[in-house]
Amino acid sequence: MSRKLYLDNAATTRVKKEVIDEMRQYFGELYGNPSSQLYELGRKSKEAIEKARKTLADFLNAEEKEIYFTASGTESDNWALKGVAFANLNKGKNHIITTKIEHHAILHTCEYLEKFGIETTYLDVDRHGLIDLEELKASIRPETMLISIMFANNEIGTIQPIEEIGEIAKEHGILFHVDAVQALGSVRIDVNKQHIDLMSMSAHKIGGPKGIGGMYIRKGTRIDNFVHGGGQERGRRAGTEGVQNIVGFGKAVEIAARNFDDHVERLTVLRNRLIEGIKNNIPDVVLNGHPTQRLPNNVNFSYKYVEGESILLLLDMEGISASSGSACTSGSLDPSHVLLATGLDHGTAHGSIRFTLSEEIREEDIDFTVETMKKIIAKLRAMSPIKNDEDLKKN
Amino acid sequence: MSRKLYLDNAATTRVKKEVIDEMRQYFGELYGNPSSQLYELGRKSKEAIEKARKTLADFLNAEEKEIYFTASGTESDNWALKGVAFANLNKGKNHIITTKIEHHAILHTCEYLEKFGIETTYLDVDRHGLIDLEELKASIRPETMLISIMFANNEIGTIQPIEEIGEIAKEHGILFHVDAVQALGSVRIDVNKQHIDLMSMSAHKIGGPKGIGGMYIRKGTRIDNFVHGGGQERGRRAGTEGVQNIVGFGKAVEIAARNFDDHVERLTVLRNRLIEGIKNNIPDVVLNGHPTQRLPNNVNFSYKYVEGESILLLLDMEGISASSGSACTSGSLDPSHVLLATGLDHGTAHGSIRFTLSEEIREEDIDFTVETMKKIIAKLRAMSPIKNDEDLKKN
Amino acid sequence: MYTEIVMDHFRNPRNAGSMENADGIGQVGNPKCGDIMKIYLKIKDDIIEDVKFETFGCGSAIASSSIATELIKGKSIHEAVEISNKAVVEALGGLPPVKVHCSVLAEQAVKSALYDYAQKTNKVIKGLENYKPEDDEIHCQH
Amino acid sequence: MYTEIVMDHFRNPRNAGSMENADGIGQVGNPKCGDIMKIYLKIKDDIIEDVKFETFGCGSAIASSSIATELIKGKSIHEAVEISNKAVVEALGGLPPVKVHCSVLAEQAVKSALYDYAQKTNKVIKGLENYKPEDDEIHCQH
Ligand SMILES: Cc1ncc(COP(=O)(O)O)c(C=O)c1O
Ligand SMILES: Cc1ncc(COP(=O)(O)O)c(C=O)c1O
Repeated sequence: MSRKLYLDNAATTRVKKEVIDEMRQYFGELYGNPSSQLYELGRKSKEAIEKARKTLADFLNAEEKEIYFTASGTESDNWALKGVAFANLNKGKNHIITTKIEHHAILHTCEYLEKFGIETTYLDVDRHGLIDLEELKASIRPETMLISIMFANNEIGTIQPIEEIGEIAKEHGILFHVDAVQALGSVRIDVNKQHIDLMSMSAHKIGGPKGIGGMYIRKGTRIDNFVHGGGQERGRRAGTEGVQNIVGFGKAVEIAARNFDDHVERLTVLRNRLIEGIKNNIPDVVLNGHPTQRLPNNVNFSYKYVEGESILLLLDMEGISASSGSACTSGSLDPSHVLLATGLDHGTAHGSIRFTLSEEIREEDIDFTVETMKKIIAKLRAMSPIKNDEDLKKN
Repeated sequence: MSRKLYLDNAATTRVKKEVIDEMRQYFGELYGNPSSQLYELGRKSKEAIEKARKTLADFLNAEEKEIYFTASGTESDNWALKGVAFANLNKGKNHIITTKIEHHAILHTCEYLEKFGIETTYLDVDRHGLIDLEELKASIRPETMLISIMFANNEIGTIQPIEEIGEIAKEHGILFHVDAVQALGSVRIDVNKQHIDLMSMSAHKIGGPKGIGGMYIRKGTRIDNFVHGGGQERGRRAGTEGVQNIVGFGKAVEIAARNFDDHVERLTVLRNRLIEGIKNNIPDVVLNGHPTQRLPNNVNFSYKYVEGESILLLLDMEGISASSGSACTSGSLDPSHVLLATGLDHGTAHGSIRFTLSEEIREEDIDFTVETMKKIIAKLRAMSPIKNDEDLKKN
Repeated sequence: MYTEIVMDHFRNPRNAGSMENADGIGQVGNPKCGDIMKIYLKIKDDIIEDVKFETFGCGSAIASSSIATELIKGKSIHEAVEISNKAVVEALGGLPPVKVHCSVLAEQAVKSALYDYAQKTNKVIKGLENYKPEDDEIHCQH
Repeated sequence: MYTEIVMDHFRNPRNAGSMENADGIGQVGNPKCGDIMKIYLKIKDDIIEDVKFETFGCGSAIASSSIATELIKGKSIHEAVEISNKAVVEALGGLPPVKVHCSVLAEQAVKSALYDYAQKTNKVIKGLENYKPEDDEIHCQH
């Protein structure tokens, strides 16, 4: 247990050194309020924000004035759904289409919106986590105002056919929101090519600081503000800006843009090595998510006859950090709603572990992980009363 | 222009060195997601958040579970108003009482809530910015669900009789929200003694980082969530926590608690010196706000016959940063709604400058500021076409 | 999150495994809930001479099973039936609130094994007269 | 926020002050809006020999007044009346969008002073035939 292996990069990532360096002065000398345009200290802060905004806009093929900063991917998701829903209040448009495998930031917001008369259709996904475009088309109603579908899933890594979905939304004149929190930096995003009207992002998933999110809003989109108050973000999102965090977000995106191809290639190789390693060394495992249309850093398996938390605890003892289900719900007793939506039975879903890699990981780390998992699963299975799929399916 | 004098501490403050030091490791080594409780890195982040929460709770005489972290004072204000309003939707309670001098985070939120059938009464204030308790009582209706009144005003520094207001709210069974963004650290706050049910705070006003806010919610208060999603903040405020920012907020409050009496005393002396200096050296000035019931660091004067932005620009050239009206609306052409509410005519309101002091300020800085203002006002008045109060009142 | 005792029992579970020719076997929980406990008892002269467990479940489920087997080993069946989930929690030095159900499961697994023994041997164990294994199924708290 | 030229004219305004026995005086704006400009003209043989301004207003209002006086000084009244707010903005190297109204005010202050001169001297200045000082009051953009 010499080296610590952090394999939970979908939960959050280490803040990159370059990012911290860039942020530093905005804690120290350059602490001005960006709303204070009449003295230099304020103007410097404002310039820093605008620089970050441009970095994001360029990366997404968007315009600067279409980029807004929020406090988290969660806030962006809330803004997209509530902002569009409330802008359409009492206008005969009260229907949202989303999927069963969205993040809770989407699902719980949709549930909440029921009290305002908003109805939501939750699309099914197949075994690999993909939605069915025909089902999407069939679920569109005259009242549909918004389609909200995640670019890539945080648990199983499945990447949806966003461009095709965007075309369907566009044809029907329906706004299209994409939760790209996990996709940013790992999948090519072009808001125009992909017909995206609204998009959520989060800095801490790509080596940026925690507590800062991003939102793309296509110009001309009818959407209410979510946080009301001062004139920040061109009057669209109030609250004194976390300047240092925005600077960090900008830097993280700059790095992501610079390293994009390399990053994807390197991680895909590691990911495939881990998938093969587990498949070949541990019996009775099920790969969750799509075999190829998946995030380059996501490996999610179910290990039959054992339970996930025990695996995680044993991994932790070996210095490996991973996750069962999504970070936000660990500590919950429910099996992941995503895994259940792909058709896993509860018992199998309970025994699922997600490894999400980063550029810090080397090939020998992958092999160590496989070896460790092999031992852990064997140990736990030896004391499991479940021995086969029949046992697993009881109840 | 050797030394820079930052006298805009109501807009934002320099992040204290101790605060930066405390935050550092949560960027670097301790980057875990606090929701990841099954490995140490995650638990460390969680512990750090809970430590900060306890610091805030102790300082306010609240319980830890009554403290929540948000992204800004603005978000807290939004949460309080929208959360209570939406929790009462279609329940016959649709009335809010607030004042004409609240921050835009309150005023614009109330305006927005009109579309949901919420009505707001905006209380007047007197020349010194104080509300009238009788007017408050008279404006209470059977439908009133919330009284939202700021502890201290950000522009003119006036401190309201919060305890008395709290008593009135309590007697009538109405929730009481206090925007304490400017009061925190400068006025004694005891949520129980002052009968406060909900309270907004912001770290960057007291030497903490930008982009992190606080919210007190008395246990048992019926309020909807504002940001929906994961289970953070005991399921009340979703979104991955800005751990480093929360840690910084906690530290800033710890320092504020430790230095409270000293801080208030030191700043009050400086404040009074600046007020006297301006009064005695510059003719035709009007002190805005209350002569004694005011924040220990706030000095706001109107300088007749001249306009505020020109003053600020000339101050900036002398190395002094100050503000005309509130930071959030500088850049706007409107005279401050707060100054107009105290009965100033538009022309005089246009010529108002707010100095807000910090502990970095020394007596000679105060004297330098007075001297500088004397020269600036004389220069601008020499080229002003307005020579007397009659000119000022035209139109 | 877990106490040192919980972690110790999780890391080095006592009496883990199955048992041939057990005198009583009890199983509670189900995979849907994410917890199954199976207890095997070897009983002689009403004394629990040996005990084994198999558990599918989280860390605290395994630790609860492990400590429960220690609590009853060498005890008479009359003493064993008195072991409550509280005793399990205490012996573990505490459990997080969301994990207390694991201790309940452990208590029930023991009772279920004792019941099985009582059924097979036609004995009456005080405290188990009205015990019905089905009642025992705690519902998933989902 | 402001160009160097704006800041220079704000810092060191040209032709600031009032004038005795002016041949034309124009004042536009009002304190409510936060901008008042007053222009004094000394005119001989239709040439603007001297000009002064007094301004209550923001930095760009002062700079606009200052540069406007420079633009018209030494020019004939017929040339001066052609000076548009665009010319003022250009001469200043640009103004932020929210401040463009200051340049409009400067144009109008000049026109108003020329109008005053025309009225007093019974002259007709091309471009001012239909000028009415009241029309000139731009409404506060609040
Ligand atoms: C009284 C008051 N309320 C709310 C706010 C908003 O807080 P924040 O800057 O954290 O958004 C401010 C600060 O601008 C304020 O002074
Ligand atoms: C797909 C997805 N959406 C939204 C979020 C929420 O973003 P944040 O952690 O910034 O609140 C996450 C991360 O937890 C995510 O993975």
